[in-house]
Amino acid sequence: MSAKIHLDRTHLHHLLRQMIRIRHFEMKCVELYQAQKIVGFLHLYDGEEAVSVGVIEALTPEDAIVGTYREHGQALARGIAMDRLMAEMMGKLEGCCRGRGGSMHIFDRAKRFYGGNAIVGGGLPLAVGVALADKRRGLNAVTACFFGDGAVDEGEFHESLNLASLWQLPVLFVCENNLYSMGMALERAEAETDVSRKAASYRIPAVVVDGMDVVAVEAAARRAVEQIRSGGGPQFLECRTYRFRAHSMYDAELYRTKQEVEAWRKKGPIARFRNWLQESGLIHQEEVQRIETEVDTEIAAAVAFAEAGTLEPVEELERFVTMEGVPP
Amino acid sequence: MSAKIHLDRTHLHHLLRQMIRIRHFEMKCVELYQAQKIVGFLHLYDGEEAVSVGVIEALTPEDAIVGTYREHGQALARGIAMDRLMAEMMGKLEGCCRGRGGSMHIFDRAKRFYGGNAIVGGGLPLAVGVALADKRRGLNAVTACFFGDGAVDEGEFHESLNLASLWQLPVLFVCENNLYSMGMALERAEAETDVSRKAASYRIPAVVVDGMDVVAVEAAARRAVEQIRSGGGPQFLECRTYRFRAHSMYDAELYRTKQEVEAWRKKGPIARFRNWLQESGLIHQEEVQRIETEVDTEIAAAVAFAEAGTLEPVEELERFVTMEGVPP
Amino acid sequence: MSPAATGTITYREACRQAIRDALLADPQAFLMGEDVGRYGGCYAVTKGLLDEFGEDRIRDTPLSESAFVGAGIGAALAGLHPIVEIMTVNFSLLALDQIVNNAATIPHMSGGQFAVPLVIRIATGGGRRVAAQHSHSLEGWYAHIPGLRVLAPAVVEDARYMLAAALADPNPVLIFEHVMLYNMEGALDPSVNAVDIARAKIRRAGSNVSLIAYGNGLIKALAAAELLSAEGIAAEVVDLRVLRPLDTATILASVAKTRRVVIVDEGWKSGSLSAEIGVRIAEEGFFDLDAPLRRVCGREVPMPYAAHLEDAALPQPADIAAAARGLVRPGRT
Amino acid sequence: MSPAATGTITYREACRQAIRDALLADPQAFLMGEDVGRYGGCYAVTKGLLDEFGEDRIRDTPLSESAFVGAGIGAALAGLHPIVEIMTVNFSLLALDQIVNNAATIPHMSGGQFAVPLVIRIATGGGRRVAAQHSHSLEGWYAHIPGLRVLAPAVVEDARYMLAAALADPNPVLIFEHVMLYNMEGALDPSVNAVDIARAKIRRAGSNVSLIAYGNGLIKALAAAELLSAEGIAAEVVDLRVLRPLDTATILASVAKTRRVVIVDEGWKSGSLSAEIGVRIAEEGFFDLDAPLRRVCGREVPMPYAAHLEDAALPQPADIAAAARGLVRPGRT
Ligand SMILES: Cc1ncc(C[n+]2csc(CCOP(=O)(O)OP(=O)(O)O)c2C)c(N)n1
Ligand SMILES: Cc1ncc(C[n+]2csc(CCOP(=O)(O)OP(=O)(O)O)c2C)c(N)n1
Ligand SMILES: [Mg+2]
Ligand SMILES: [Mg+2]
Repeated sequence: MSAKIHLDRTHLHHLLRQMIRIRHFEMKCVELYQAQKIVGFLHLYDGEEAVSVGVIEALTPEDAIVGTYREHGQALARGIAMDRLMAEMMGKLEGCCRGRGGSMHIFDRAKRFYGGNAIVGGGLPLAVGVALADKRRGLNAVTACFFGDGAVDEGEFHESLNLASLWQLPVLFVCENNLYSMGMALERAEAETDVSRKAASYRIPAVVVDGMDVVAVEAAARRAVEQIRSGGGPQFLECRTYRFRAHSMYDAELYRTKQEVEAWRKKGPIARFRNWLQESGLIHQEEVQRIETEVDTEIAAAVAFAEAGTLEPVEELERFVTMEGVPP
Repeated sequence: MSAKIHLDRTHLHHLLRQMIRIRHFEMKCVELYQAQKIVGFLHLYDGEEAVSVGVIEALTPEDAIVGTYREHGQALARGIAMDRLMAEMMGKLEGCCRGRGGSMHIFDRAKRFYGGNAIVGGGLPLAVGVALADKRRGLNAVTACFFGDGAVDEGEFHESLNLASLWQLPVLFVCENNLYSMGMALERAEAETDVSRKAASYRIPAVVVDGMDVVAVEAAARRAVEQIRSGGGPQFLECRTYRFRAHSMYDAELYRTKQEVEAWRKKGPIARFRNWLQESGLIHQEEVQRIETEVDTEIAAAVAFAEAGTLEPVEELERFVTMEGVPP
Repeated sequence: MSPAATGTITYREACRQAIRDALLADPQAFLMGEDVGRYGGCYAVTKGLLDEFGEDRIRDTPLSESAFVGAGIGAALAGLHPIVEIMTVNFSLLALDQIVNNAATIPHMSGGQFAVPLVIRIATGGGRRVAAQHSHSLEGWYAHIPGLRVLAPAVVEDARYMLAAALADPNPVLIFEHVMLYNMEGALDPSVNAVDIARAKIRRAGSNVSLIAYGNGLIKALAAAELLSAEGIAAEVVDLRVLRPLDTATILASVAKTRRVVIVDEGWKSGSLSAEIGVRIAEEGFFDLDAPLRRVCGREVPMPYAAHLEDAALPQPADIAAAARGLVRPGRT
Repeated sequence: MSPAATGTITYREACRQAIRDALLADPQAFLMGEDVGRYGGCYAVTKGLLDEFGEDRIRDTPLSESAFVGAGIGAALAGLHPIVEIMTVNFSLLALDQIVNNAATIPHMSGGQFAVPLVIRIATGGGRRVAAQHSHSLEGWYAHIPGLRVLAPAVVEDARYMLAAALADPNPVLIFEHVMLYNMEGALDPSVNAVDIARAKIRRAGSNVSLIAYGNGLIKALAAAELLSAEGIAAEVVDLRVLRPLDTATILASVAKTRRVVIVDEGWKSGSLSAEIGVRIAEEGFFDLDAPLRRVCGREVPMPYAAHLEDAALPQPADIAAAARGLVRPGRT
């Protein structure tokens, strides 16, 4: 696969559609949360869509993904069926994890999607292990490991980057740097705020990319993936982005100003990309509307599927606490 | 205090004496280990004496120290009484920790010596906390935190350096880089083998010094301590050294060659310093002998003290599991 | 949540006042943890404290549980009185090395040279639909560690006053605040301004069966006692309050009186604190029992997200009442 | 140590052969941990394996417990069969987040999509004079976690054959090897080439009292049984072998037979595995007991260095015998 992006209309429309799918899906989730059909923690990806869409475009189905607890975007970009995702969010048996995982713990074996991890930094060692397995088994697969700027504070970040580099494992470390970990601004959490520089401590090549520009993210991810596939060991991609909404549904956002949020919203990845496409004549207004309509139809179907879903029988509560075999 | 070293004879003789005290003390420990009077793990500092002697010379009694499990050198350089140290090694009540700590867990409150920590990397967060307390209480004290190259692998290293730098705490991080963590050579453990470079990830100024040269270590430590005292936040000092003996008394040393050890031995800190002193006319052979005799007398007294020591009554086993008050 | 009714206070507010008081009373005390400052605390417990006390005493930390808990230990060794907050008990695993290998060992290992006057507050427990990495009850684990004192405030009075006693203790004290209790309201007796942190407490007297519980389990046990009372069964409800060291005397006295016991623990049954309580009764109160003891505990599963499954995974008042009923009226279970 | 006498094998060698066999039999298996390769294993268990299998299958790791245990979990998720070694149980605390929050939850939380066919070997226990950060017995903690299987080989046969069964299990299995046993010699029955990892085992039959133990505690219980036998007391010794899930049936059957029980656990008494065993007997074997159960456990102290204190902190055969004697002949204690 080439690191060059196909800037043809189909591909560009696909990128836009993917971002809109994520955005609209989550707007629906907010409604369902307010209706108490989705409960617990709900972390929105609003503003960060370009990151997972761009990165995951660079992957093949054989590649693996380790996500965060803010992973709706990662999951949808990966092609996890929206209806099963929605059913999961609503705690239904038809959900991808039988309703046991919810928003923070999406898993999909067929898509090589290894969660949905809600311990900040906890996914990084897993990604190292998945990549180790793939390498040992002779697959030329890449593991994309997503994490936030907050995960950089954790010791597991340090240990995992070292291990991946030492063993030259095919991991693409993707930092979704949205400048905050909950209410903690990056400059209050890190002595060195240039996250990408930390990769140097582990001799991992690092690139910083505008995480609000889906094309730039995809291009950078493709280059990194190509490097990894050619046996160059891990790569580090810092995507500078911003979370437009609260950290979760409980957050009073005392730690940042409305103006700051507004200023970032102006750089929003969807509006910006759509405008650029329109201005460049690469999409027409009606095509945008068609995409939106199709996405909304998909979402409505997903909600209907989830609403019609059933609850896992309580008798099955203990099923899979221990497994009877390794799933094929 | 000035960062300039007083290169007067008294001081130089003192440095030599300190190193000889450590070396001879440990040789006696080996004997006692063979006689099964010292048991458990015994990690010798043989070859690394210049590091703690040089660094600790740069400290005042108000400063604090957090040591490792290879801390006989750190403890003796700090001025912990040799007899109480020896009694501790022999598990006697008269030991600095009532015989409960042994070789790996030397503590001395009066000397601000906060252990003796046998979890690799586990001392670093403590050092950050001690420094935080000192800063908050307005003491202009420095906490010297010793750790090995192996500790650099641990997540706690990363978290602690970040915290110390973020909060601009008065910590002197001292890496005793002896190129191995047990049998693991640095280049097999770290993707980036230049340990001092890692400090850059935390914006901590770092200096590499020849850990076999006591004067160089002292000079570097004095400069770092001066920086810290003037409010410059933490400093990182990497001392390149080598462990002449096995990791502990159980080690078959399968991981390195005799030649490698021999080559390093030639650079040994004591012989080298003594030769230099002699060649420069800064010490006479008889003075060296006097020092050695005095040291051996001190050691003999320490052994006698320890041998004459008693065992903590078993009835006191549970004393201090919880404390009744904070010691004054 | 609604403002507290007159004369009552929420558990959250009680926790907040306790911290505020501590900081006012003791210049060596400070609070440190993730999002305790600007954010206002992930459960809004520490809201407003940053403005009042400043960044030096309300210290937001990076996501570095091991380092900031270890730093709390170091600061305590060097004379401060840190209050460290760990957001959720599952994350405390990242700091466990520091707690077990350092905080709990140094006083003894140093031969009594050093004390660790540290308080760690940890939010614990299930019920909030936040699934398998945010919902467990691991306080029983901590109660296994010599050198620690472990507290579980279940009523607003304890939430309000346990902290001061914990800070006065020269040993590391862990306070487990149950996430389901923060919104709970309760009355504060104006004549009380301190609580002990050594003893369990009878929260409801009864003669037919003892229900032994702590944390949110206590609230459920009290609800069960209410159910039982309607059936003419008088349950005595014992609030453990202190999980280490256990107040065995109060437990045994209640059991000697009622001769039947149900132990409630939201933790996974096998190896939970309920086991230690049960075995102590078996060891020391063996001849006092008229029936085998019963435990009502968390089901042994990672906490599921779906509400009906989470409810099924946790002990509920009806389960507790059923177990008690089975002991008191074995025929009618 | 002396070479094994004819027909016998050391526990260390049994562990080594087990690993070697596993690597020969299963190309997906590999060993990873600190100093397992060049150094030869900190307890010399893995000596020679690097030469035989190469660096890819005998993988020395940096001192990064959380990352390499987590990497083991990831590798298991992706189809390998890792054997991860943690040098000492105290260090396992650094990896506990990965074990509890990931390995134990993912199969259930993912709705059964993923298995974690991982084995973690951990050296545990006291007795080597290595003090408070290297000597504890925390296997009881792990036995609390749903999703894990926890094994404690106490005889060479189990050391030799448990690993293969553990690797065949699709779940994370923890094997606790007691540091005091590595030098122990024992005979291997040539007709045996596999063991089950589900059941406890009677190691010595008796009728007067049951001694229930595991790990090095088993060896001490057997020594106690020997002492008791000289006094005419026939102790039955039950080797738990599997700490999770507990084989309650075997325990209860023994207790029903002897009607008296002493539980031996080197861990700190409060909240140790002995509590769970005791309470199960109290719950399910209540009417089978003629006397209160007794526990002989580790004293609740950080392990001291001094030999006489360490000996006092650990249960000894004489203590076990005394407890048993007190039950069988209460008059004569
Ligand atoms: C180990 C751990 N500590 C704390 C938390 C609580 N927490 C959940 S999300 C979060 C912020 C993480 O920030 P970041 O990694 O930047 O990701 P973002 O939320 O910005 O996407 C925190 C502190 C947690 N889940 N895990
Ligand atoms: C967390 C932890 N992991 C492993 C060990 C076992 N161990 C003891 S010393 C040591 C090597 C440490 O190397 P280094 O930090 O370089 O110090 P050195 O021994 O070379 O002075 C190891 C692996 C330990 N004590 N703690
Ligand atoms: Mg962030
Ligand atoms: Mg080293």
